Amino acid sequence: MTNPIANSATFKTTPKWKKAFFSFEALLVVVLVVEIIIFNSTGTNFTTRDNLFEILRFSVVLGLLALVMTPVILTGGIDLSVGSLLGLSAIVFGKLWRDAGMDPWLAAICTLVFGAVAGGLNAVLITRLRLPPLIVTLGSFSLFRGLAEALTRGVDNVTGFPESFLFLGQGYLFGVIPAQLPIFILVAVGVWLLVHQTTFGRSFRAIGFSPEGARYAGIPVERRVAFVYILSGFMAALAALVYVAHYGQAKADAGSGYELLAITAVVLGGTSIFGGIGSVHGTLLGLAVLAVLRRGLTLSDQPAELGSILTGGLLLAVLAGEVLLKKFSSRRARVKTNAQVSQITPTT
Amino acid sequence: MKKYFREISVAVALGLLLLVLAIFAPDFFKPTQLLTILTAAAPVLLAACGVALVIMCRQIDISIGSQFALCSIFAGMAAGHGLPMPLVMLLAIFSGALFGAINGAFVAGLGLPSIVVTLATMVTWREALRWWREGEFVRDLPGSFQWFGFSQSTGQIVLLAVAGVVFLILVFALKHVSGGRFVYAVGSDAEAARLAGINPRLVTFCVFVLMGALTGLAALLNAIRFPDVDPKTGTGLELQAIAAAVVGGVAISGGRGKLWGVLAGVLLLACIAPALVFLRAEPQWERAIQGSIILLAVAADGWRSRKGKI
Amino acid sequence: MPPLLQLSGVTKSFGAVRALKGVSFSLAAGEVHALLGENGAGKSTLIKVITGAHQPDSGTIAVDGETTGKLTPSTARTRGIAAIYQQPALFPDLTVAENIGLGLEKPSPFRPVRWAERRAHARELLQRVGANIDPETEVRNLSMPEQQLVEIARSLGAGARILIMDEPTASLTQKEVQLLLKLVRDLREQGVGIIYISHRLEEIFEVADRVTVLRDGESVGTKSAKEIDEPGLIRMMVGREVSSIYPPSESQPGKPVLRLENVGCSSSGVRGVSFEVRAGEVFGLSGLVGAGRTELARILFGITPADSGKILLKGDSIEIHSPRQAVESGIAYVPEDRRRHGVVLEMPIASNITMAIHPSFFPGSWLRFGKERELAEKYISDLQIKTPSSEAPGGSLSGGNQQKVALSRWLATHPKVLILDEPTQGVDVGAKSEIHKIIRKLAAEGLAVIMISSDLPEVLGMSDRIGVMRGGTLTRILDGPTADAHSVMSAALGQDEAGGIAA
Amino acid sequence: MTKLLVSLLSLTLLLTGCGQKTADGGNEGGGKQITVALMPKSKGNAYFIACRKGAEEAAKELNVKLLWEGPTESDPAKQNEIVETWITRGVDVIAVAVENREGISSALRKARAKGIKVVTWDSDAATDARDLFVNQATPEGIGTALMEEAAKAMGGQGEYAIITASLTAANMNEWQKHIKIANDTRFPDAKQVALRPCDDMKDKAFSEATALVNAHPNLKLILAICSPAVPGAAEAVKQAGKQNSVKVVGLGLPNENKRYVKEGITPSVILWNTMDLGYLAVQTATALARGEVKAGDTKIQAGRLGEMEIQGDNVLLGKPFVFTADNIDQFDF
Repeated sequence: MTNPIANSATFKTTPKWKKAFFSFEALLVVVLVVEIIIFNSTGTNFTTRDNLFEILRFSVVLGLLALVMTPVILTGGIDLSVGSLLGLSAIVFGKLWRDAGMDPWLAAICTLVFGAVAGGLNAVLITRLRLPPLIVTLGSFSLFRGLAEALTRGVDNVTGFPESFLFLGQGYLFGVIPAQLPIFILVAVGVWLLVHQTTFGRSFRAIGFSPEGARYAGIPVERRVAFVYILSGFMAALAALVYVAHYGQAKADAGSGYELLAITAVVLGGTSIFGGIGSVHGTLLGLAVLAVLRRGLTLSDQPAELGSILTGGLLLAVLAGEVLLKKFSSRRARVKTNAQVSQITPTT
Repeated sequence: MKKYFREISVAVALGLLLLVLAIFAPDFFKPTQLLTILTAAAPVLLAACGVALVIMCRQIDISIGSQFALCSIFAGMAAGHGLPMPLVMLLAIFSGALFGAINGAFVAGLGLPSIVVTLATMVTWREALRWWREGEFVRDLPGSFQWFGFSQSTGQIVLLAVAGVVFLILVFALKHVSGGRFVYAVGSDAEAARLAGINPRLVTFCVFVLMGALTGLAALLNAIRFPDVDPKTGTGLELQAIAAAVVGGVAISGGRGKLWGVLAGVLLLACIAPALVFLRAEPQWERAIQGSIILLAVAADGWRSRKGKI
Repeated sequence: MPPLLQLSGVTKSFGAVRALKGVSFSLAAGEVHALLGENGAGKSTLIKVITGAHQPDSGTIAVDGETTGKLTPSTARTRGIAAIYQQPALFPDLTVAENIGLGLEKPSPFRPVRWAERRAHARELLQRVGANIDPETEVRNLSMPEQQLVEIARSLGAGARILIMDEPTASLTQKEVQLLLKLVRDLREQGVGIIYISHRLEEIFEVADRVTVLRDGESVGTKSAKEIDEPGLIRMMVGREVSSIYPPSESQPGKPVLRLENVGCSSSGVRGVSFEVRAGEVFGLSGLVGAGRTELARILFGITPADSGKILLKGDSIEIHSPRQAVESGIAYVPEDRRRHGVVLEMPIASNITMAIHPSFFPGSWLRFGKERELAEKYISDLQIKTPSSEAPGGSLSGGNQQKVALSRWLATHPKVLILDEPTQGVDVGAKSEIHKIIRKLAAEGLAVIMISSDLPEVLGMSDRIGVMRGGTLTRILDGPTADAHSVMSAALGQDEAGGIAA
Repeated sequence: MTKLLVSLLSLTLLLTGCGQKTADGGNEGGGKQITVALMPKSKGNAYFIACRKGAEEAAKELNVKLLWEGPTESDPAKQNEIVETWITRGVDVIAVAVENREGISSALRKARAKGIKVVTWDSDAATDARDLFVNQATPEGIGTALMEEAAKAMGGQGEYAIITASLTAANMNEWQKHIKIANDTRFPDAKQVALRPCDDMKDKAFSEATALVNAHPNLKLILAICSPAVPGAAEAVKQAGKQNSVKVVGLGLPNENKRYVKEGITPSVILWNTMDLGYLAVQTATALARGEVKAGDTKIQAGRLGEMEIQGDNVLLGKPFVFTADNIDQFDF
């Protein structure tokens, strides 16, 4: 048990730069720099402009999911269904375009609406029936993927999309900037603003820290939580469009396992799985650490398994390091003060 | 009756499925078919019991599929090196317990959220295994490996007996040994448990170790059904086990649930895939059906607890 | 012979709050030692120190003259210390029999569980406390008083030599109280030392041998129950004459702002409440714990919406289905449980203050940090909130300052009606009188204030009128200046004027 | 940082145990060493492990640097990403076993535009996205061969069921199409009664096969078209006691199936000599990078395989190989 009086004193005297220096984000920047230095020496053509853009290009689909996972986890929830919904949305889009004969852009809009509705299913179960998000989205994880397989009988692969649509995922603006990058930047800025600059983001944190406290402050908790899951569904659909445009095909297995990668990026980015604490720029850094690691290893001719092993190890090391640091200093301890003095913080 | 509402409703669902099969596909009840389903479900049952304990303790473990695969490979390699089967079994259980202890140390020792910890260990173990084995089967095992060296029918019965005895011991221990009750106590209210002199962290740690040991045993029981070991085994087991526990009425909020319900949940989910074969249904509906069953089960829970509150 | 229990110079701090400042206390075998003090005086903390739930910062604890080392809940239990808390420490998912069993049996993991024995034992213990509860019931299905009875039964079963009862009778019926007091006397006969905490002074005079009064974390004194009377005790508790410490009412009540007609909500057990509150008035709401005061506030704030009756605001009938609607209608509620509901501890003060005014203060949902800081600093200086910065997290403040933050949040909404639920609970004396001044000032500015308080002197000192609730409904409205402790308590207990009850 | 590298290295050693798994031999030998990047459909698959052995053999003979990387599970998106990474890295030739034509062709075209030679092997991409295709067998060839072997085992008539890896696996869907065509045109008396996925796991294949033999009493054959499914299904038949009425035929590796082939449950296992496939892929890729072969040639000199035929832009390995009880002991992979 740390002494909160001392903490508030630290709070008073710690200058801003010092806080920033010792922040979690700073730790990630260090990890990132270390990665870059290592891969610069071990990898071929690692520090080149093209490589930078390629890393970004391949981070977009996962990045979209990670970005929207941030507010979800901030509210103390989780969405395991995004990867499956990506697959289902890809199929819906492909079917609308090919089988229903829609214009690809109209089909895209319908797919986005579909994604939001599917997210709404999670939202309804979570807010109306007060079910734990972990379980609800575990169920919809199976359901969405199952529906995608059922719709295509698993076999059907929609391809042959028009060039204008494929440009979204394969083209380069001015010959160098990947076409999906502006979308990603737009969404990143949008989510960043949402989380850090609006009352919505404020509400998400308040709900994450204390749903009851938020309710007693007149925050419409159910509506905010529902919004997050609907947004998550919408974003999964957007990610599906980019995915389809990038790979030129819509198939039921699109996006398998992406939910875990997205959660990893978010948690690695310093967002507390219990909710309340976290930032979008942290998520972007976490994403960058993952993406650089993956690509750096391939450029160093190392197998992908090593990347996954290191990712898992890094995740544990970063979290454990944080806890251990907390025991010695008092980062975040000042935040959780006497309220829970006698309580063991419940997990899960 | 009301107390066992959930367990009974799952059992009724299972009964209905079996009834439909009895009418439309009586072949389902051939001994070879039933024995295969049961022997395939027995390891899942053990893993699901472990997961149920973890969930009752208000934690979660999604790394069991990876643990399962590693334990299978260890067991296979040990047998391949000529270790006697009892030692192989001990090794599988011990290595599982070790994996569980690693999870437990992070969760109970450092207080990290179990979902993140086990997510990390899931990925790490699975990928390490893939890197190591590159998908290669463990082959050329001695004859004493498959079915412990018994004939097939004896082996199946031995397997079921081992799983059944362990299951019954767990059921008994959870109900009639104080340590079992501690699991419920910690999951129900960790602070009240502390006041009652129980060490919640220690209980949580032990539950993870037990979970690992059960996974190790499950892996062995699964492996001995075959003459060689596939390193891909256990993929997706975590979801199967969690789904079975949840469908069987183990509350994700901790403190509640019965292993009999888990048994019903495991059997229900285990029967779906073969039932689809027997009912000549299209295979692509399988996942959608499983997802719907899980959602239905939790929605029913939500509905009931909501009605109960008012 | 050494005393059964001896505490010397025990101190304990939580954050900026020093809950215990060197308390010494002794308990003899076969003695009922009453522990008194206002809310927040440090009684609960002291108990938790004795039961090992909290570790003291300094000081010693001795049992039978032998100094204990670090007490943990289990070592405390082996030394025969048992406690019944205000909030029962029970397992909601387990049965009554099991709750009792887990509390009594040794916490060793490899011991057979004898269910029949557990049940029989539980049944017997429940009978001893006169509770008609099936040991097979899950605790989550029990009412609060039933849960307390289970806890009492459990402590009895533990064969405790030192039994601590923290407001055990707060929500019991008169009959249950009598049964309990009889139990207390029986236990005393058997040589058990009992630390008895209650706000009901008549109980204390009925059972206690000695009385120790705590105030602001310090022991004011220990007296034999025979040598002190009620007014004397109250003086010890509040430390001054009751009437002198409250700022006088300055406002003239104006027009009615809020009017309730037969308001009820079946799920929270409130029924048929009618009263009105006028602008500039402090309407005190008194009653025992569980009388439905907080529940009423939760109805007015839309957390458990009313399902019968009418609520009128300035003459217009309004519907309140959510806190949001309440805020929009101009009703503000400073909740009782400050740490869970009043302030989000992890968030900065500024964010806490603007939390209820998101739509109006941040048009278009855009946060404006400068404007927010200005507002926060205004309230920090207006309400004299002691904090290094408006960015300090709410949890870093002391209880009184947290309460001021909670109050600021609601003042920022410019409400017409302000409901304060136990506004000074767990607040130190200085901050308490500051809060009282703020309440007065708000009323003088024309706000209609509903103040729920279990602190009788506070209700008497602050209220223009006092509504008394009992059993989920408003039973009587008294005129503030003429009401006294006696009349309020009688109404709260549902006794007639001759009832001889005082606070 | 050195610490990190060291710990990384030790972790590597720890995890690989004694087995040394690095992809190449010496670094930058004399002069310019050619870098060949070879990608399987998925790394965990025994089929491709055998390919890798052949590829490493060829790389050693030719003194080229061999990169071996692929998705851990069949995933066209991951394949695409790896190709793009290799483009950035800069390799001389990329050889891909294509999981999905549409998913990868754009990346391969990009590679060619950057001057990297592209070979496809095992299965093909769009024809303009690669220079040569090392064709061990066309989907049609596989489908037909499978159906022929199946028909042979069934005596040309009766019910059979297919076990596939997953309903979404593109190549298997392609084979199924050709199985169906061969079935309809050449063996009209054979009837496919079920299709089940096994998630590329032997355990699941076993359970599925058990259900199949019990649910379809007239079933005469299980056609297992992913490698773990062949031994899984054979074991199921054996445990169900149906050795005499149900046979298993499929695409698999000799080692995994030896015991069942000998026991007569599996009359034949079909496969190319996968080691030769990997070997030929690297030979072709190297020849292409060294300019020893170009489109329009009709022959290629392929090391120990001797002279191989090129048809159009397809390098032909030959017909699928059929392992039977007579020859299976001669192979070890």
